Amino acid sequence: MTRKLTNAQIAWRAAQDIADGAYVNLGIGFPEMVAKFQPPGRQAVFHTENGVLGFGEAPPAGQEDWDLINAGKKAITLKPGAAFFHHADSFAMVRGGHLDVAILGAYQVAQNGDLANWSTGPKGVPAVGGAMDLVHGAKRVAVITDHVTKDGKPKLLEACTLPLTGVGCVTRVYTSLAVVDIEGGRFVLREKLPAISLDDLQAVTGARLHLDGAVGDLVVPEL
Amino acid sequence: MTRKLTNAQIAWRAAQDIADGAYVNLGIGFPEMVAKFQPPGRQAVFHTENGVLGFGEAPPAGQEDWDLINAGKKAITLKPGAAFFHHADSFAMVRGGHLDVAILGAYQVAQNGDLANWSTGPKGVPAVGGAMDLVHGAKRVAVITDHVTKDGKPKLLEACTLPLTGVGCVTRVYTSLAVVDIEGGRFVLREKLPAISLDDLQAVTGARLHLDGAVGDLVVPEL
Amino acid sequence: MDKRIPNLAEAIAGIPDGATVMIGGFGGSGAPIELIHALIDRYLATGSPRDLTVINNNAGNGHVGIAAMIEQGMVRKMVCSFPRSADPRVFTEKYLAGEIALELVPQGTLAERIRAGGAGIPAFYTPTSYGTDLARGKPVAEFDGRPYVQERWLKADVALIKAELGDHYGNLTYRMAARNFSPLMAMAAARTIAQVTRAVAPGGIDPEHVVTPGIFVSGIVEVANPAQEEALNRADAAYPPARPQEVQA
Amino acid sequence: MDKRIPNLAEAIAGIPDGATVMIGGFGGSGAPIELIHALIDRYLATGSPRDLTVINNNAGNGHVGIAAMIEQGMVRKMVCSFPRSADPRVFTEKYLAGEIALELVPQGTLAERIRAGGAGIPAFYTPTSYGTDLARGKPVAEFDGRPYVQERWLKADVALIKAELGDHYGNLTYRMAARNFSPLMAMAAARTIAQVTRAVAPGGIDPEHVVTPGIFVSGIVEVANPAQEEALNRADAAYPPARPQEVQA
Repeated sequence: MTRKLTNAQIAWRAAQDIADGAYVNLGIGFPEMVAKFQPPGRQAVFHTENGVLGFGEAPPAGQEDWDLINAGKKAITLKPGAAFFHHADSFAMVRGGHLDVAILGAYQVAQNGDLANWSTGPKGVPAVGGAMDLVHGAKRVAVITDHVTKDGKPKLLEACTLPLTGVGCVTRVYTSLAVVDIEGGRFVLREKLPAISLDDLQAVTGARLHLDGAVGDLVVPEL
Repeated sequence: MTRKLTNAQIAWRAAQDIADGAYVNLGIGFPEMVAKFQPPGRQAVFHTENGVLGFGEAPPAGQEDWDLINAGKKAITLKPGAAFFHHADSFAMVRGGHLDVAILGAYQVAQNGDLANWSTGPKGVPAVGGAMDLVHGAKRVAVITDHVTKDGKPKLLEACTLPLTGVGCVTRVYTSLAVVDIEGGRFVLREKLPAISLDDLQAVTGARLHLDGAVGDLVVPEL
Repeated sequence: MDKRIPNLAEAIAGIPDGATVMIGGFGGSGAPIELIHALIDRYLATGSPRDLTVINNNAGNGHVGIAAMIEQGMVRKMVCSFPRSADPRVFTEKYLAGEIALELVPQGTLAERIRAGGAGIPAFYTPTSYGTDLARGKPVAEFDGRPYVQERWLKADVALIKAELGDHYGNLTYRMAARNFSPLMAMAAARTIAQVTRAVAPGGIDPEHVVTPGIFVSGIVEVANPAQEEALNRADAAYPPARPQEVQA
Repeated sequence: MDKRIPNLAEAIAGIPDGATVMIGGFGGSGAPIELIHALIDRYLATGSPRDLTVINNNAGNGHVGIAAMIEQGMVRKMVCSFPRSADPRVFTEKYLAGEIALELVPQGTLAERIRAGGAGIPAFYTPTSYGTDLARGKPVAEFDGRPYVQERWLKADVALIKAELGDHYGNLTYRMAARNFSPLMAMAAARTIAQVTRAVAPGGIDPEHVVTPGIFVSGIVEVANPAQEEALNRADAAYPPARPQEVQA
């Protein structure tokens, strides 16, 4: 398989689509990385489900205040203009459609926008957190993910086989190989790495990639 | 008809049943008078629907702050330990069952606890305010009222004829002649003015008054 | 990001004919008088916006604020719990003449429906109004043996509210009982404009004391010495004030 | 009225076997460690309370707080959104062994169900979980062409929460993100006990800054220097701490 983007590069690409002043929720783990790559001159306001709006990066080691954490339970800092609120108000922001964008990880995404990102099946202890709320609240739900699973299987599918997080909720997927929109129940290819051919990209994608005008080059800096 | 209690005396009698530390909502108008007659050594915490807990009496004339008002839009003052909150939190207190008692006025009360106190019929401009919320929220809903209407008709009835505020919600009625509980769909007479006979009281009551043990004397100070 | 709007005219620009407008306040406390009067100015100058649906606990008092909007003929429908006041003449006359519609909602249901609109809850159940005329036509369901009425969310195109402090991000605090419906309306409107008594830089409000986080606010406009509706009415004010030449004519 | 309780043992007395207990906190922030450990002390001394249903976002971390309650065998069922943590061993082992039940609830639905319990709303509709395994068996309804899941309120016999300031009337403030579920749980429990870092006289909290009004609080107990669950876990703490003689034996 061809060279692919690193997680940081995928996060960078997703960050380019976030407008100045946007209210943004980043999923736990890999998506948190998106905050680092805001384009110069743009400043999003980050929301975390546990009740903080307007937080900044992690404090230096040793200076953590464990009453000031994000949904991933990592220590954070505040920016001027931050606010605290309780969980019902926090999820009113989420579920009431007040977030401009939520960027989440994925196990699988289907061409109709279905997302599976909370459970890999019936074994082990299930845990869902705020994922099912975020997918039905934010004005735009985007996914960042490797294009394929660790063992090379497609993550972009005709239909999810894993338990769903939400139905028809994802509108854009940033992968290690491409940027794909979900429109009218179809994957529409918007950008791909210049080095990969359409056929090779289709071969590692579990559903038909449609074209709608020119496919852009997915060009990102070294990170 | 016999001598009857003044409004102040009815309010005084109702105030005697309010425990120290109780959370209390008093309806607009006549019920507001109850606050003046708390027995010595007892201090209730008064709630007003528009978002204040722990308010006190009216300020001296000329010292009103019109951002600090009660549900009747009268100027109030704060006691130490007061709190402000928005309307949804205020009605969470009401509808979530957190108030110990609500004391309301009435046009009519039925023996099954139905209350009519918001509308005298289809003419004019209807207005309901928080009455329909209060009757379904407080742990105890009591009514204070003259025993009869201005033209001498009974207000305690087998069934209300005016539009209802709530169904089966009132448990005690303090009138100008008697204290009547509502139990098992019946009026149970608890106290009456010593000067009125049972027959005379029954004659101005629109439903059967039941007895359950001795009837106390309704004795109140001159006010 | 800076949500400050330089003046009242700009703050209320763009509210279209037929809009649903939530207006904060309970009686005079929290009434955004200056925003309302700016809207009236625009209507008098341009004939727009008209046919408004206004959501407020009351239906105006005297001849200022919402009463003045109604008097000028800008309002098609009121959604409120208590359309009475010390001087409810303006609404009462139009209502009895069939010139304005009224949706009467119990006060707590009104608050909760607005919150539901802001929180993404299309419907909820409440015991309030069960068995009364105000529940007519609404679905009823039983939970744990008790009957409840189903109520729907309320949303608006615009909310006009009055706050105390507001920072550039739109974080707000309120003054005493003037808080009332405003934090809920801020959540439930597509666009929320707050007149604030003092605009402060980000950091000027302690994050612990923010009542309405900026995510719910589209713009703030500073009105340093806001009028109090109650005080205006006690002074028999009217809006727009009668002009000398009109009085003579 | 004075809601102060002199000590932790008295604060948690009277919680019966089989009770449903809401416990504030999101991870370590806001976890009322001292109240929980006092409850464990009582259980170890008396065998009660047991068979508890515990409602918390998580299912404990390490060997302190809720994890220690589970480890001691006091908990029959957890209601939570994310029963995972840095060290979820205690819950995980009991869960996989079938010794503890789990009701998994999406985080926002959990928060809203608790608020509904406090606000007298027996049921509401949300798009969250529609079409997923977690909506199985729940009523579905369509509003304005979109499908929603019906969720029921959550209530509790007792809420144990951690606050910052508390006055004699039970008015509370919180510290930063430690606020999380506590204001909601305070509303939804028949009895709410708050450990507060500082008890103040009435008037010691600005009425504008009260987050939980005292009507939702039954008692406060001052714990001046509360432990932070995260810090305890980073120090490999356990509760009860191993006693010297046990270590030797």
